[in-house]
Amino acid sequence: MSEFHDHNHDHDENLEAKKAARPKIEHNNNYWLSIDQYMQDPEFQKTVDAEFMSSPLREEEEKNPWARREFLKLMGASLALSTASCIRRPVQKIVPYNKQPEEITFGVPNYYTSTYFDGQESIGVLVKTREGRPIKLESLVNAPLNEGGTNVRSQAHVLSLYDPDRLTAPKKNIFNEKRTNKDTISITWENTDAAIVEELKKGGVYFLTGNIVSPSSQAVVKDFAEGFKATHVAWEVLANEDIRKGQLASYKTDVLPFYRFDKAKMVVSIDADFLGTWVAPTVFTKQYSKTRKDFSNMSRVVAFDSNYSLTGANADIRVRIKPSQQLKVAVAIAQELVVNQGRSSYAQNGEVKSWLSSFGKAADGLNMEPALVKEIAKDLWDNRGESLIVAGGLKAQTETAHALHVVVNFLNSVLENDGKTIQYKKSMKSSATHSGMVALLDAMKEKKVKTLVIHTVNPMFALPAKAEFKELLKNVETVVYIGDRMNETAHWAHYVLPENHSMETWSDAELVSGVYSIQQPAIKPMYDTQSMELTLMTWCFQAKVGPKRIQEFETYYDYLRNFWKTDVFPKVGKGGNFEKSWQELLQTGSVGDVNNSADGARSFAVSSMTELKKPVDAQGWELVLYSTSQLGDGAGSSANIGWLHELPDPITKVVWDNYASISLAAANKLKVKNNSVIEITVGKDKMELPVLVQPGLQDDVIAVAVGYGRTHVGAVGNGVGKNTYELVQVQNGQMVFAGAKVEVKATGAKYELAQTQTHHSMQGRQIVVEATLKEYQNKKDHIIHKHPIWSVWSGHQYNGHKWGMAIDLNSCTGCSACMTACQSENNIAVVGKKYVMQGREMHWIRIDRYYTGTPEDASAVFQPVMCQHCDNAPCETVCPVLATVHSSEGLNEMVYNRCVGTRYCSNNCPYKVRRFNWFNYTKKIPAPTNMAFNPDVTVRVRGVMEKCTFCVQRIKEGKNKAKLENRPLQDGEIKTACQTSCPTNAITFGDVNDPNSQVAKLFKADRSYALLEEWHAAPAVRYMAKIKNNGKEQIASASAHEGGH
Amino acid sequence: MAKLMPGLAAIFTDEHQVLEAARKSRDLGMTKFEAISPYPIHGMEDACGIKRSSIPYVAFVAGMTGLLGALALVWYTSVYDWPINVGGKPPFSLPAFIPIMFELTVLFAALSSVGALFYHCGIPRVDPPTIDPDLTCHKFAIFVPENESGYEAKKLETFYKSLGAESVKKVEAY
Amino acid sequence: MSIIFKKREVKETRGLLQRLVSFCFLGSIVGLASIMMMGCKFQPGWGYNKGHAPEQPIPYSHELHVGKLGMQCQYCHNQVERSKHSNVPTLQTCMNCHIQVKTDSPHIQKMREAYDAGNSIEWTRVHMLPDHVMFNHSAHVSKGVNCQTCHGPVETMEKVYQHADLSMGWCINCHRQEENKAPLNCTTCHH
Amino acid sequence: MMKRNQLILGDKTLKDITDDICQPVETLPGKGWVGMFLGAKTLLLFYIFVLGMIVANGMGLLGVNHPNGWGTMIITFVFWIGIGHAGTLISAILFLFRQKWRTSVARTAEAMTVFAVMTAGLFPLLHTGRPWLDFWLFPYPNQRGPLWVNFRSPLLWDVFAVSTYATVSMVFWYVGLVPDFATLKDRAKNKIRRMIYGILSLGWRGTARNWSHYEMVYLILAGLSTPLVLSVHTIVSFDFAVSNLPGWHTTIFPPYFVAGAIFSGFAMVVTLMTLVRIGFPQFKDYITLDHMEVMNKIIMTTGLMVGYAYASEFFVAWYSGNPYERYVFMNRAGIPGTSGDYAWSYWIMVTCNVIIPQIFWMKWARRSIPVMFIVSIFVNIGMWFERFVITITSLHNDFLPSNWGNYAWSFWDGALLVGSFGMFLTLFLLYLRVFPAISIAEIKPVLPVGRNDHKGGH
Repeated sequence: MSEFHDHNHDHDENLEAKKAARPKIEHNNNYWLSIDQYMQDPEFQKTVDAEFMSSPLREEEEKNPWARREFLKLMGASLALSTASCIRRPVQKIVPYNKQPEEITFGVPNYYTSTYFDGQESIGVLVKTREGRPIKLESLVNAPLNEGGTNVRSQAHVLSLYDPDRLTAPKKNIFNEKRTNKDTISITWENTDAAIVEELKKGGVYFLTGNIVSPSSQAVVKDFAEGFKATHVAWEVLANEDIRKGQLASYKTDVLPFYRFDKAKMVVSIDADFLGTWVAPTVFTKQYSKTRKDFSNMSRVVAFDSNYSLTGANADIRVRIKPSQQLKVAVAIAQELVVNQGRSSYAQNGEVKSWLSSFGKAADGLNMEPALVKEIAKDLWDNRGESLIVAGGLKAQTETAHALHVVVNFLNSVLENDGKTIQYKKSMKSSATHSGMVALLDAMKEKKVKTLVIHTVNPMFALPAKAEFKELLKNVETVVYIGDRMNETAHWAHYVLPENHSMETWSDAELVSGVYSIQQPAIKPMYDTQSMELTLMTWCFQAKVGPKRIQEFETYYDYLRNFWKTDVFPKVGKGGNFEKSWQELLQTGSVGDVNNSADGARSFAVSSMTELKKPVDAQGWELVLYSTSQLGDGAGSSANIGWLHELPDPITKVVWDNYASISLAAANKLKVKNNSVIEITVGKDKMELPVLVQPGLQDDVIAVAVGYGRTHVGAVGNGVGKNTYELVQVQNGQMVFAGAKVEVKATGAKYELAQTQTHHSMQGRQIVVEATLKEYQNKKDHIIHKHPIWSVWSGHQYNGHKWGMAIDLNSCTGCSACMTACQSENNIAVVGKKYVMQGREMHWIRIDRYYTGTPEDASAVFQPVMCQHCDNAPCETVCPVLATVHSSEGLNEMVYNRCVGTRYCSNNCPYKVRRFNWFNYTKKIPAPTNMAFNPDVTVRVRGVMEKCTFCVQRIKEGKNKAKLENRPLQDGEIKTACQTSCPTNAITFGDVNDPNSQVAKLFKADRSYALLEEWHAAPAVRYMAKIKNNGKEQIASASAHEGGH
Repeated sequence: MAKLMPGLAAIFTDEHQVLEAARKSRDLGMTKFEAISPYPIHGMEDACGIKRSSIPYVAFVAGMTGLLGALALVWYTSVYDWPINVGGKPPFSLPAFIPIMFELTVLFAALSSVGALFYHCGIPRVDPPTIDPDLTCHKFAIFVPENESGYEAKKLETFYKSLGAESVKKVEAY
Repeated sequence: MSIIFKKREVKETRGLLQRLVSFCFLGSIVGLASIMMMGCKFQPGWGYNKGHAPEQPIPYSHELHVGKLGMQCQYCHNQVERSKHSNVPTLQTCMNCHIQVKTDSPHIQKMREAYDAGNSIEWTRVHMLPDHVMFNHSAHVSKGVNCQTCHGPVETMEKVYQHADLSMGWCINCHRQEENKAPLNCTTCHH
Repeated sequence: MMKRNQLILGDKTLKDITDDICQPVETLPGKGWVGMFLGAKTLLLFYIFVLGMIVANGMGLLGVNHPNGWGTMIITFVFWIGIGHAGTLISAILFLFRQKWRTSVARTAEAMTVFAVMTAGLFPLLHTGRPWLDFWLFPYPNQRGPLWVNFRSPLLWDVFAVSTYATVSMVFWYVGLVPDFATLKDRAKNKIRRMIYGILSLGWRGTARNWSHYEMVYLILAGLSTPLVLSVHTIVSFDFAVSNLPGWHTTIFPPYFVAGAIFSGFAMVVTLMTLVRIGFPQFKDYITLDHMEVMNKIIMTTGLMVGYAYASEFFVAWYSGNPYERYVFMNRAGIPGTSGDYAWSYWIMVTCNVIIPQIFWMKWARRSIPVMFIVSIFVNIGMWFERFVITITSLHNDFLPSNWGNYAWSFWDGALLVGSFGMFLTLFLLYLRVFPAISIAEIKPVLPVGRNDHKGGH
């Protein structure tokens, strides 16, 4: 197929004899002769000593602890050599193209519209490529749903393309009859396809995939299933199947509705982290931010939170609950609305009222004042039709999950939200189900499965051991794994076929039914890989089965274009000239309108609620498994990306590990503190986890993140954290992730967690200014404590541009997408857990999260802090070698090649935003990963200070572009990397000298203030106070500015 | 330091004797004689009629050049040649330059005074003539060169012997 | 110098030794100072190799093409107005003429074989700026700075040599002139 | 008139003085000296290895991190520079005050200054991230425009101050040595020793004219060194005072650092003098218990001054009403309500610097060698912790609580500190054998002081 093949072998019977005779060939794959050699396999060793857990930079290589290069540096050789000896001028070659490809201009980036899909959410993005290789995912402003917003994992997606642990060629695992000894050899595509088609023809084919939102690949899968009589099972850990079952029971429509948070004035979330990890967090964050900016009709969010989620942190009112109380909360609100206040038509329905009152006084079980329930009910009713109650996600997958969804649907019908803020006609695409996986397990048990083809999902890791997937796999004759790495499941598959990375292949996505977006490749496939769809098409072609369209097309690109010609464009009303519509699609990236979903209110089947039986109250510790925004379900490809492991968790600021979060009271009861290890037992599964004391948790809740503890993902992700999927309970065919009974025991051991922020209170200082809506409306800018500022000298004049940035703390949800975007744009190093523990992380922007209020129900505020580019910069005054000076445009410039490394500038910076290269971090970057570097930004060497430069390479690019087209620079033409990645447009960058620029207006807003204003560093970054719409007169934690002077 | 001259040296063992001898020699009108001692004797300058050393003036001039030199260096680099906006401070921020000017003043003054000392004492000399190895330990001496006015070896020998000189000897060059 | 070498008339072997010691002491100071000065003047390999004219795989003569035939610089270096890098032309550009012109010369045949085989010619780089400098051709060209200012009289060069020493001081002197209205901020070239 | 006790005990003639002082230089060293020298030399080699590793691998080996950008290297730099200042004080300031007792201690104290400055001078160069580019700290003409240096930065003042201080104190020390080298040259037995000391003595002849110029230059150098020593440690304190960190940005720092420097300097002089007296018994007559007693009195007074500075810092922090300053000092003393991570180091500092020296109120303590030796060791420990407290407590908890973080101790920090003593002691022990430990030319005029025949000077 392609010229990347290396030493392939014809596979025949007397393999053992052949193998003995074979000369020892150095394969670039991991080639073990026996099981104990397998034990010494370097990759397995790494899982044991958790090398990356210590640091990517090993002080001494094993072979020669005294590296020769280091010794040369010790003798100060560079000065001596550079002077005395004659210098042989290093020769550099320039190799131009043979024929000039017309779209490539050196130094000028090309942008391609595309879609990023992570198994649950798909968002429109713009892939920035330089010299034919993608280096960054930019925001696509006209994307239908996320409108330019991106999230943490999409920004880090570019690094997974250059992951050195990706498979480079198809592999064949050879097992003995006990399925133990392994022998992995490379094999050509022709041989693989031939062998597999043989197997497929025998029938009993099952095709296990993840959630597929791409209509064209769905069509390929359907054709393949039709051809080989295969049963297609879609399974994801974050399957949202509970919502669909609730909708089916209540409204007879099996659909995952598209929630419209931009139309909701009052939102109640019962353990649904819609700003962090639930269904489509980036899209919901964009919608949520629209309702927060206009203070005349500002939305209010009430969150009932069992773990401390991002939604809970940003909610106006946060109530801490246990997972078993989720149903009780929904019923309490329903009782208040229907029974006490007699609202809506269901008030007359005796059956409903009797079922509701059978719960007794539901509200007093929760630890919140009854007045709050009344207030919530009143707000909901006042905003009926413009309110929304949501529940779901891993945290809501308890035994009573179905009952919870039915009651929530009931409430949304009572409040006439259905059809207004809940759009069920143009709904989300979600085909993955847990029940499908359970059915597959039963089929494997009854040996009905002869050939199992698995695509990208990772049941060996993501299914608990009690599901015995490994043992059942023995009953399957041939297992084919299609994925991008030799992960846990691929290790037990016969054939492992490498799949194109999503940036190397064509595809598309149906964001919401009727709205489609395209996924364009940005690079030629780097290794000997092909897309999953092409593999299926080749099999159908070789076996001559399946409908005509799957056999006739040479590549998946042709199939896709044909599919869009026949199925997609007609549906969207662009049936006319296909080529024109296709070019338009490639330009804009999507077709179809999300808003014209004419869906009226559906009738709620009261019976679905009344036949639910009342759950028994739960006592004692309860487990909460939740997914994080950095890793998602962890089975996806993001577990080997250094940027994501090193990204501090938005709430706990812990990096590189998962941990058991418990409340302060619980910690005192168990007599444990941070970093001490506890042993939790759920049913028969035992696990030891380090403790993290988390304010704002219910006293008997233990919250643990899933997605960690990977063993075969690659050098970065192996051995990071513990695999908490082992704790998932299977009860009558249903996976229970939260609410399970737990016994907890302190073990007295210690396990150090690395946190980038260890102090969480503002100590009464004016750092994040917070005020309630009422307080702001009548006191306007007096909520900010102003200081008299004067200077002895008139100061430098900035008559050209003067760059400034305004950050709206009210819109910022603390999701940290800007941190990963900055890391991708500015080639920032990943240092590893050991060095983060020593306080040496390198992010140029950090999100400071402070807790206010009491440890029991603490509320959190977020503040992104980057270099403030002060006019009276304390760092510039003290640099002895003029390595950091102030530009004529108000930028604090950091000149890496001039810096000697005295670090005085970092000491003198009151904001502590400067980062130092303690070691030569970039020296250890493996081969392909350095392709992710941005060529416009210098890669820093050891001993040099670095900090946010306001993306000076983008400022220069923008100014040069305007100069080339000799026109003045428009406002908003230059956007920093963090500004483009922010899903809530919280960051605004621009020229403060231009009065009608957006940032100049925001600087003069009454909410705007500068951090540490009294030090008169005159920063060029101003923040805007956070407004909480919780109906109170005064902010609860009135952190009176202590000792105001 | 004048050219080396032969002459006559009287060795004394006590500080007061040599002080007395020097005073008497000056009374005789001699000016070119030298009083050699292992340590500076209090009152020897006016005994030998040596006027106050001129080194302080050298030090002062050098100090001033140091001060102005530092000011010039700082002004040329920070204000004239390439003024850069550092920390919002004015190009000529005098308070920040004062330490540099003070340091260079002291440096120039100190080094120039030592230079002047070397010049006045004619050191570094390669292998100077020594009259008696004990002169740098516990003995004192008065050396009278030949070109002293009224130099008369015999008379001087008796003169110094009368003042308690331990010995008087001919020196071919000092 | 008389102060330092107060020689005695009487010949002394020992004096010679002491003078030797002080001479080598002085010599080492002068040597170190010169090394320091050379150090900054003679940085390893970058910027200061004024007059550097390496051997090229094909002896292309700018004098012939630009001087005699009057070809425009931008004909070959066509991306210099659009991008920060000025590109060395692709073989295709050479082949525009040399598909017929002077096809007998061995160099042209060598180029023709490379062109047909789909390979390229490995030119040796003449102007090398250190990695920490980000020079932008399009910014200068659009400002009206002509190529000869930095690259020297290329139209008279039989073999391309580096005309100016391309040191930071050399660039700063241009940027510093009032009439050029060029930015003098550090991040103009170092970011 | 109060009877002066004799500065030199045991009726000595001028010859005896010269013999006593030149005895260590002219004889082979004893076992004690050789033992200490070998110990110091191995420590020095270990020190060179440590510095090599740090330069080769990067500053990450040490405990410095974010936010504590400075750590052991800067603390030990200020510690050694502080110790150096006592030498200049004794030889310059006490010379201006006409304190006769200083002559027996001046030369060794001045040597301590030179070696302490050499030990300290290494740190500002090696604490940088790229030490091989340190020559950029000097304003030399270059081909980059020319790109000069930032004269507003205290680190640059440091470069000028420390190099001037090193030069002037070496010159001052060498000028004092020139007559003694002439003495050693004249007493030299073999040819090589004669030639070396001959060169070193630059041909000094000791005529009255020479002595008059000599005394004038000695006076000028003393006059210049006095403001110089005060300015150098002021500039070293500017490294902290000029920044705007809470706890650093106070005007008390210059006098506070100078008092601290004299305090730790005298403690080191007492430590070294007790060892020298034991090592070379004949020096007991010159460095008498009266000398030690006077120095102990100075230690106690400067200790109280430093104690006063600690107290005043607390008052100023409270009085300023600045929340950041208040927090830093409450946190420094470990008052509940603050993290108090480094309160232990603060209380070590206060006990060693303020409480332990109070024992010198008792006369017997001031005159007992073992007591003063132990107290001087404690004082220097306390002074190292003082710089530690100043540097780390202000850095680790400053303005924004989100980036508070502790110092990340590592093996290399301790190795560095211990190693620097190796360098200092090796140099000092070599000095004792090569140069006369007491200034012969200065001690002789002081011989008659306090003798009963009243012929001596006032």
